[in-house]
Amino acid sequence: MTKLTYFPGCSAHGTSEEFDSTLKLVMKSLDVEMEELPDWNCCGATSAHVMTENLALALPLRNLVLAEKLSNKTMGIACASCYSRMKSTKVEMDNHPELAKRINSTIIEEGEYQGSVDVKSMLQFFYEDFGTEAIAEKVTYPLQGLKIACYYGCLLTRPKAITQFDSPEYPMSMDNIVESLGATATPFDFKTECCGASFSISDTEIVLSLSGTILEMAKESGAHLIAVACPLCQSNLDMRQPDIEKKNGTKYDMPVMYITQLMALAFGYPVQDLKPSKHIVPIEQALSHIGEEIETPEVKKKPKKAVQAESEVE
Amino acid sequence: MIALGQQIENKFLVAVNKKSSNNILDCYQCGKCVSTCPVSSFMDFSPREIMQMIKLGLKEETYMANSMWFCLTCAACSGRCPREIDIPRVMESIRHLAIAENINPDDPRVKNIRKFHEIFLDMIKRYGRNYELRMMAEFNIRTRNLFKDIHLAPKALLKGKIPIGNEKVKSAKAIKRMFEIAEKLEKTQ
Amino acid sequence: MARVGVFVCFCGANIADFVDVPAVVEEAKKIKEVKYAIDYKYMCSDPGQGMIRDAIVAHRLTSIVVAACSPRMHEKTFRKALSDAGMNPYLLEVANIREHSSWVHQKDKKAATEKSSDLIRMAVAKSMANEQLHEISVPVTKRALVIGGGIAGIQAALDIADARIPVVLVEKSPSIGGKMAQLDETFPTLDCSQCILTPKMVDVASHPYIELLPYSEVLELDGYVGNYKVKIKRKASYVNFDTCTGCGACWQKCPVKVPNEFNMGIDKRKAIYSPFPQAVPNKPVIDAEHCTMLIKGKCGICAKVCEKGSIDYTMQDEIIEREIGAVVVATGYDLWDPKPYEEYGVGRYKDIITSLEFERMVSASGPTGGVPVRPSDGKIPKSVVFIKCVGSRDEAKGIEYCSKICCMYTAKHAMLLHHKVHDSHAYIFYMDIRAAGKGYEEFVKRAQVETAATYLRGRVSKIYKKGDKLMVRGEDAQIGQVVEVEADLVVLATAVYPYKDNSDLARLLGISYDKYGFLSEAHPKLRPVETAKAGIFLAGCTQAPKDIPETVAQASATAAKVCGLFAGDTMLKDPMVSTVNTDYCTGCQNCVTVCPYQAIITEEIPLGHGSKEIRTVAKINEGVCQGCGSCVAICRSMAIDLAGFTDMQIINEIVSI
Amino acid sequence: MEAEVKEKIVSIEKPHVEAPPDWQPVIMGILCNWCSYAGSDLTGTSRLQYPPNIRIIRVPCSSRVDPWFIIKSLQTSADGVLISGCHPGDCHYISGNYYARRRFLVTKRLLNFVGFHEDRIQFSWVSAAEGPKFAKVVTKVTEDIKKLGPLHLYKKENISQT
Repeated sequence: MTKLTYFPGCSAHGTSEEFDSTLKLVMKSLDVEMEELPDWNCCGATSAHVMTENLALALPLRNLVLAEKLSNKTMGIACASCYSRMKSTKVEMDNHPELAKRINSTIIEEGEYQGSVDVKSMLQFFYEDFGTEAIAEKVTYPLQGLKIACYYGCLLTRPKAITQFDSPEYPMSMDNIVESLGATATPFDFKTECCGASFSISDTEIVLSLSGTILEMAKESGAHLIAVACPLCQSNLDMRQPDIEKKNGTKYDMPVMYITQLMALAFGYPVQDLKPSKHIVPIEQALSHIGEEIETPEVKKKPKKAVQAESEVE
Repeated sequence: MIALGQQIENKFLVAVNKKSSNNILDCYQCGKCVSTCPVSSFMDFSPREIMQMIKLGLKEETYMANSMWFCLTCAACSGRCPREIDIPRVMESIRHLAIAENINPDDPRVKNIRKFHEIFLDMIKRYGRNYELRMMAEFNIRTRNLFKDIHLAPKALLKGKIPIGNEKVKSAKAIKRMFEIAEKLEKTQ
Repeated sequence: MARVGVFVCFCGANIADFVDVPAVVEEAKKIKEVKYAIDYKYMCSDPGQGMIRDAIVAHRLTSIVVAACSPRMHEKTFRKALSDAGMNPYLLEVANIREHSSWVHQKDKKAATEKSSDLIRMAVAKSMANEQLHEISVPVTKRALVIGGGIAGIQAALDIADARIPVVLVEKSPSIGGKMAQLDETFPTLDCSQCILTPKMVDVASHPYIELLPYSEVLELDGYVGNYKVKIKRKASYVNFDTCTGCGACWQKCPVKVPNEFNMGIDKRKAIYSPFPQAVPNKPVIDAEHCTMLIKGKCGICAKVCEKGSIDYTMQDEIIEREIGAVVVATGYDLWDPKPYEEYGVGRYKDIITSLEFERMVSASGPTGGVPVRPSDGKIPKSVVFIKCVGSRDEAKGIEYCSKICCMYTAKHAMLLHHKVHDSHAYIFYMDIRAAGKGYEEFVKRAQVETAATYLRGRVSKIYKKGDKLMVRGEDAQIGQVVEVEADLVVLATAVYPYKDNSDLARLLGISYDKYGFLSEAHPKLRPVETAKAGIFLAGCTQAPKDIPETVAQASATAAKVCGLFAGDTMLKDPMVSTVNTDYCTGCQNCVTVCPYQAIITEEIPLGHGSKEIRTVAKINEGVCQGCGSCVAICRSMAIDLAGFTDMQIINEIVSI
Repeated sequence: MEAEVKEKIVSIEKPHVEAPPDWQPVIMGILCNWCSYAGSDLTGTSRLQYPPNIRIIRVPCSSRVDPWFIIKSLQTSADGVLISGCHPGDCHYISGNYYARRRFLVTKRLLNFVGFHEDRIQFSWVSAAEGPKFAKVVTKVTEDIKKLGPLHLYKKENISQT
């Protein structure tokens, strides 16, 4: 059994409750014990680093220091923003001892930062610590027929120097996981475009415009639904969808589901466990595609020899 | 017209370079950041123009632009910049410099954005965590726009999207102290 | 007994005005070894030199000190005067009392006079340790090796061979021609590339002084300037070139299809193939990686249809050796692989192609019959986006430098597109238009006006697919707006980059290369075609990105260098080289490490006189040594010394003041 | 003990003999032929003036400079030594000046360790085009050495006395 420190983030106890609950189901199937970080605090995203330099590092640092007190090597983070703040702080602390000392002085009572705990997003944890084959083994209800546009957002793979995970321009980790669940990942060019993030509240116009393009391109790619791994992306794409539709004068009907919801479904949990009622855009219609025949009967020929892969004999 | 040549030393450039650990002089104005940036069309000056303004030493003009307040830190630009400038970091630096000098752009939207962040930080200071409903409500009250997103509220509430209850970090005191020390640090830097 | 003559020059007023020359002469006379000292108005003039010549004879002088201008100025002149008087020219020392004294201490005649005397004293002291030296004569093998059969190698080979110097031209692919053979038309005149190149290719094949070795690679280079020995691998072609007539029956009947490298993989060639119709030599080779006969032993059709019986499946690689005196490296360039540009969808979208692919498509002899088509559906594109600086000038994803030719060929591409598809439109994303060259700016202007191509100043940030179109997004910095072009085809002007094995070749030849793999010239301005290793020269893009005129000019320059090197039967070399005293040498080989020219090797000598045991000592190849003296200073046992600048000479100078 | 050693070391720099009022230092300049020597020639051609204390020795490359030359100079004739070569990357002999630089640093540290002031031994890069720079370098070195005074103790004739 793998053990993992779990950092849910503020939204897991709020807007993204279904992320949190399905994550727990998936982890159970994967035989991972999640230990929630005791007394965690908000990572400060995005306001802390917008407004101040020190708090932007101090808030995540407190969580990192708390995590070091547990015996687990890795801290898995559900929210992409939290992940980004936490990982950047870790990189800054590891590389700038002078700065580390200064920031550490804000949380003397919690203790000194050691740098002993690794920080991973849940997507990264699934992909690196399990891999698509291990995930495929757990699948009891293949999502065959379901076409999914995988949307990563900004922070899961960017900046490359911080995340050190997948491609910042055209990542494939979630696509590969989705395929291992039996579904089809659609070629989606806007998988790392920004959804508008924290402007959700302060400047809704921007969110409507940016998220609108993403929905449009996902539709264009032929997807039945969008898979995400970030609560803010989910809420911008799902909750704001009616507004976007109104603004653009089109109907997208594009449910936005967490990757963990899809995994839970494929692992055999009933639809009810995904908390479908939480979705503004209903998911049932999209899920009804499961079981459909794949339209493109492109049989993949496995080349017997490298020679024939390149050349052909008349 | 912008008058140049009166001041040889570009202190603004030096300050931004130091604060951001970047060299703005690396920028050769290719504009890749501009077409990458999801919000450049909302900005007074595009990231490319901001770089040139820093090069020209136009401090006031840069501070008065809304550009750095609209930066989402999505890091798409820095991933594509051929001269490897960490543009979000530069934006962040000029934002922090502007905050330190207490210069605010006139754009009302920036005022909203700033208010949002202040409320957010305030909430963390008080509870250690963020509560979205309270957050939205307070934002609407403080921006005197009580009915913004009100059409979403019943639906979202009904669907349990926005929780009402509060939970507090147990050692909220620690957070408060952190804020205080951090503020002091900010002043001494 | 040493007898030194000192000759002090007035240099008109240049020295005499600021240095008390007669006093200096008097001071010189006080030096014990100085047997003769005199001054004169212009030492370098004919009478001045005559004075030196006469004094040598009259006073039986054993070494000469001339106190005048810098030795960099007239050392050679005075050395010749010594020779003319029958004295070894290296017994001369020059005291630089003009540049180092009279000209720089014009306000203090006393100090300048004292300093001049000191400088003469130093020169006299040094000359006491001077030895007779003789220019080193190195025999020369008058045959040149040219590596690479592109336009650079072709031009160099032809120019050298026209001077009746034998040339060995080695080309790794089955035909010469290189990148230029793949081009359609050339800027700035729109000459047909094939039309101007193929006559030269034919000349190479028929030239009596050129030995053409296609399908071959250089394996090893030994020796030094004028006396190199090269090992060349002739790859098995499985076709007897002597009997093959190039009729083509074999490749018409061959059943195996392979992506055609010459056409950038746009169409297929056979497993037995000649790369293109105008190939030189026009003989096919069998691609052993794909031929089913060679892999599985089944087929053999080509052998059956060959009337001449030229097919030989048992042929093996052959290694041949040639003795040569000089090498011209002309290995050309490759296109940089744009894969890191993930934001452009490189590799995901078929309709994004490189400039060379576009070039093949618009070529009249190309795989699409001279019309550009979309690789995805074969349709003729109407809206074509050209993106410049893909990889170039991009430290983050590509390389720092400018590839130099892309601005020009992109303008050319806009014209070619306009000529081939009349109702098309070109959109060109650029950062700067670099059109420095004869007729280049005029050509760009012509392209802009004639084709009405839309030039957009900005780097493209993203390409995505919408329907069957590619959406190309970038900023037009001139209006400060983000623009999005709906494109049928996108052409990337990818950077000029060295072949990935260029650095291996450099190591094999013992020459240096930069961080990209471009080979390094000896001096960026004054020795742009030489390498630091004597007798090895560079032509074309192997050294840096270049266009055709520049490449040809550089190739001809290497030919001039080679001809100069081969002008006599032997080469004369400065005698200022290092020598090893094997009695002192401990064989530590520190000198081997520091020598920048690999001039030092080791040899094994008997431990003692007549001893059977051996020890290792350093051995300097005086043909290669350039006389820098690094080895002298590093030698712990003081076993090495540098003629002309021996330890003794320098120490004498130091202690003389 | 340590203080004693230190005292002894420092004493090398202490003028044991009062410098006469008209004292002028001697500086040994060892210049590479291709850059610095050519640069010093250019100083002359440009008629740029510098103090007459330097005595220039020409070597093919700064890598030819044996530490022995530096020590011998200080031991016999010179109060200071200036070594000058091509700029990094511009060496006529590809990489000689890099060896020179490394060797020079070690020599300098050694001499510094035994008590010589670090300004006695100086290194510079002067290209063939840098006539003005050469004048500047020589002027600076001369001023530095003048400040330090004559180097007496280490001179052969004085060694027996101490």
